[in-house]
Amino acid sequence: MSPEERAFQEKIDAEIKIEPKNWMPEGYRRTLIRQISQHAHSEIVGMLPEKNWLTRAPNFKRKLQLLAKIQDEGGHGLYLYSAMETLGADRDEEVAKLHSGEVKYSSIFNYPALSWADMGTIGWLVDGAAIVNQVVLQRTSYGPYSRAMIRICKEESFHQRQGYQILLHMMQNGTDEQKAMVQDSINRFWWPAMMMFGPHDSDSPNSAQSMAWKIKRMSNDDLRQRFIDQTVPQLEFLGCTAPDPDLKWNETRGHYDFGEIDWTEFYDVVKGNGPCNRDRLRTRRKAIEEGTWVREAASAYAAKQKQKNAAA
Amino acid sequence: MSPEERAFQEKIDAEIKIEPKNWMPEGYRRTLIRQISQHAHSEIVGMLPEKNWLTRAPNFKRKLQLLAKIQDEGGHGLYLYSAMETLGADRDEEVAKLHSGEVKYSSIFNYPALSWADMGTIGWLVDGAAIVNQVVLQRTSYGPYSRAMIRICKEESFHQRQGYQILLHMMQNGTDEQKAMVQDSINRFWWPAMMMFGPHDSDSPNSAQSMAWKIKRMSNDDLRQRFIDQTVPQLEFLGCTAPDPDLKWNETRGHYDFGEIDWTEFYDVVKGNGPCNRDRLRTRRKAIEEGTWVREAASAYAAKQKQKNAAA
Amino acid sequence: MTQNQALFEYLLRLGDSDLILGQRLCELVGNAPALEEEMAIGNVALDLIGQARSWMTLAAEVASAAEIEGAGRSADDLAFTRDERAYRNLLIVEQANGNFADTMARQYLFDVWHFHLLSALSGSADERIAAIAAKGLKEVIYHLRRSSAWIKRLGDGTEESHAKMQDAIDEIWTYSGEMFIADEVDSLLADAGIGADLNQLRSLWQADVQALLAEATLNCPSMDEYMQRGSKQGLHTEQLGFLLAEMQFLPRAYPGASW
Amino acid sequence: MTQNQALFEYLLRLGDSDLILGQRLCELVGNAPALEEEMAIGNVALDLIGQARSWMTLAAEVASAAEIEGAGRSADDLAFTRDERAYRNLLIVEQANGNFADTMARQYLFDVWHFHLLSALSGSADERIAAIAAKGLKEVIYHLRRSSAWIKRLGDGTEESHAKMQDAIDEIWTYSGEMFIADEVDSLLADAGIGADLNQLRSLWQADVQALLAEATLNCPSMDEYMQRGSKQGLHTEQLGFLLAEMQFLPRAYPGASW
Repeated sequence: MSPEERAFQEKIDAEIKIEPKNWMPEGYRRTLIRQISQHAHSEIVGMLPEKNWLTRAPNFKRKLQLLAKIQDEGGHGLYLYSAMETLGADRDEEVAKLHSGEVKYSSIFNYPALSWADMGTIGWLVDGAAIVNQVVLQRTSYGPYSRAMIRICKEESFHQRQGYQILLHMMQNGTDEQKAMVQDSINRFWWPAMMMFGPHDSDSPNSAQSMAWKIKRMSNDDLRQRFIDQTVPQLEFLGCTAPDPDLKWNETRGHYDFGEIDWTEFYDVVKGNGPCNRDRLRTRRKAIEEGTWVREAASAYAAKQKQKNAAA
Repeated sequence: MSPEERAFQEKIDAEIKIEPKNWMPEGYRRTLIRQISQHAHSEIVGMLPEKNWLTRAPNFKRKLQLLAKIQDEGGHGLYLYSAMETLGADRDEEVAKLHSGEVKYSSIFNYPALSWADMGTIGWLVDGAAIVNQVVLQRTSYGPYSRAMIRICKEESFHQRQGYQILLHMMQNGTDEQKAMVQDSINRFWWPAMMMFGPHDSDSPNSAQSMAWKIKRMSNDDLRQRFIDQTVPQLEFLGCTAPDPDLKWNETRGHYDFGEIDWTEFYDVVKGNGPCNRDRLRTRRKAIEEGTWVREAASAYAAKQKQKNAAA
Repeated sequence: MTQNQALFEYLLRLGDSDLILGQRLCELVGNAPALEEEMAIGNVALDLIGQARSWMTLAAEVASAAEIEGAGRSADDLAFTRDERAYRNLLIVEQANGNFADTMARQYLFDVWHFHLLSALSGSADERIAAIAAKGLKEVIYHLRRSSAWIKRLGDGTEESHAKMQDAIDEIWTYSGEMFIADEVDSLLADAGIGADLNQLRSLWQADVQALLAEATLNCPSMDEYMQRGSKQGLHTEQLGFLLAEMQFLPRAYPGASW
Repeated sequence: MTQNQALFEYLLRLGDSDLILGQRLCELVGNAPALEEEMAIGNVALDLIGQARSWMTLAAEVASAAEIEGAGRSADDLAFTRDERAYRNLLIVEQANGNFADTMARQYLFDVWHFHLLSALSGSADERIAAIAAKGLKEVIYHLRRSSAWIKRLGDGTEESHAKMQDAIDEIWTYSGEMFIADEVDSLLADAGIGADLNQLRSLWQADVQALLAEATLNCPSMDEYMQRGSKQGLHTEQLGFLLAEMQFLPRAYPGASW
């Protein structure tokens, strides 16, 4: 280990944040760029399933809420891209990697939003799972990322409560059709939400280094368990069930036991075979491609203005 | 008058049809090409207001009826283009004139279809007015045009009855909302339908020559009167009213009197300022432009096949 | 027509235009030329739908208090169960998004009108209207600044963007005149000091638009061109029906359900 | 599951796929590359919607006679008031029209399947099904002839059309595998001689498609590629909801009204 490397690791161990101008190992930088960019892409792609119901939201309150949530996600994306740029990465280049399929985003957004109840479930389960991840990441070792997480966590908690409220309202004040809609939505999103924490620790080869660098601070399986433990009481309060016959409280462990995830599905979706992978990427690519002439015009205009100002 | 011209006029006067290979004056040919092409364009553009409700038709029966009607109109268009081509005109050239705005189509199709009741009203009033015109045109002097009219009239009468049935069903079995929808639709289409017969005879300078050539066989005002006389009893049977306070039976004339048409509106729409003129032409132009590569492919394929067959 | 009837109608017009334009902008989420633009479009949509809600809430109150047509309906009822022919939004806002120049041309011409309208209504004799207008005005100032900037960027950007922007202005222009056509409702409320004077608005709008288009190196069509109209009688273009079918789907499919 | 329950479900699947593809084709009226094509597309739509009506009418009869779920609903009720999650059409037919190559790729892959399916069902032990299938088959022979011709024309046309056609096939391919995935309903009815054997259909389909794509100078993707599925459980792509919102608007907006 070089002296620089040693000093770096000592800072990490002492819980001192690494800042953009500090020396850092190339691997640390690369890992962070990959992780933050994936996180940013996920925020951006994550707007799309919700957009799908934005134009069909059933009343003013829900429409405004949903739009505000989507806007927050866009904001998170921009904020995370900025954190990523402090590591010397270029946003356009990273977005190009997203569009070419070289870099991924959270697989959860490759599942379709098929009913209004999904707007509740996505807030409750998907944002809920994300928060469990992000709460821990508030203590991540890279300063800008850590600060982004603190800010993002606050808004995500708000979204999660809002999502839960959507479902609760339908369960408590809804018709039978609405209640069935909620249960169906939970059935569809339950397992994909569980998968959001990634493979088993034993199948997650990069995790050890990330833990040592304190980029990651808790293992996939531990995070998943935490999420399940906090989610099941909420599920019961809703009056709904999970599509998992093995789910039950384990007095000895002090945790919920749960069934095995279908890892074939997980890897299928990661590989690009989820129901919406192609749609999501096509939508993002189309937006950027069709906007080329607009961005060119903005640059040309800015150049002209600069010239005018210089001449004046 | 040249001998040819005299022989031509004698045939006309003797009610002998002019056929494609017969000699005819240039003016006769030009007038016919213009009239038949306008008629064909009207069939094609006339599909669009109905298409607007095709994807929203309320049940199987109405959806199938409406689609069949639209298909018939397309068929009429093709049939009329063929009649036009017997005069030496080229379909693509004439369609290009439509797209450039040089040649018109019936102004009625520049009014929007805003409710399902319009599918009834368009059938009843618009096709009804068209039929009054076309029944007379069955006796037009040019053979192919006359024969096209005979065929088209049959189908149009069917459409008209179908349209009337749509309205009658809504008036007799409908809710108050549906009845209001019917009356509103009639209010919107009444005057535009009256305008379908063109300006007053006194303002229709080309009519005299067309009458002599027996291309036209009844004057605009006479046709309009015939239409009103047959339509008002149907309107009363529906239990609806016309938006014309001057409409009333004139015992002396043996005809209905009716109010003065708003000719400013008529000429505005003819000039391209109707609510849908631009939309209609844009739709037609877009279809042809976006289909360029398809037509090129079809030609290329046909050429290749020809070559292969020649080689074999 | 009573003043309350006129007021109800006036509030619907305000609310409907905001809502329909907001809905059109919602369609653009995930489909803008840059993320920052997507965010900006979303913000404008959020403002407009919020304003629509305020206007329709007041409309519902007015109707119920005066026991006129529309009484007993909530803002949500007004927005999500009224038919196309009962909708009162300006024709300009229901036009499809088209390309980014089309979107911006529609937005700019509306924003200039909206700005002057809310400026006028901020001084309305009806304090409820004045309050909603004053709050909305702050938002619209930002909308207008942004759409003005894009008209200039695209108009005076590249050859391609200039051509697209000019086409967009020329295409949408025919729907601009309607913003200034006053009817009985407008006159009654303008006379009462409650509504805006549309003639005055017209002059203000014309001056602003002509100046900005000139700055953007764009040709400004004439105010005397033929202008489409009809929204005050609920006579819309064929585009609105499809928009409403989508927007109103849930309340229509589950009548009476609470969400 | 009783045989009648299976039959009801089976008929819905047949009817829904026909109806949704017919609806997609309706969208193309006024929007095809030539008038003759517009007419041809309209004719195919007319056939498909007519077949959908026959299947759903029979489904309604079966449900009412057997007093199972769905009893008392007419064919129109089934088509115009069922929700997205209750719709059983194949995912391939709900995909957007795209360009003409996309439209034709979707149509051709469906037509080949539809042809072999109706051929099989023409010999169904259920005479009602055999009759509808035999009538439909005559129409589908024409559909298939036409879409085959276009695959060849575009595949072996110009460079541009070849590239577009290949893209179209590659894009839609992932939705083709679902046509051959049998579940309990399929097995039960195939065993009873009522439904079609999907394995057999798969071989016939594969042979036809491979041969035609080769003739059209197009690359045929592998049958082993990852295939999307879900329609038999009503798990659709996000496109269907919008299509239904439009198609069902009137019956939803005016519940109980007769048209």
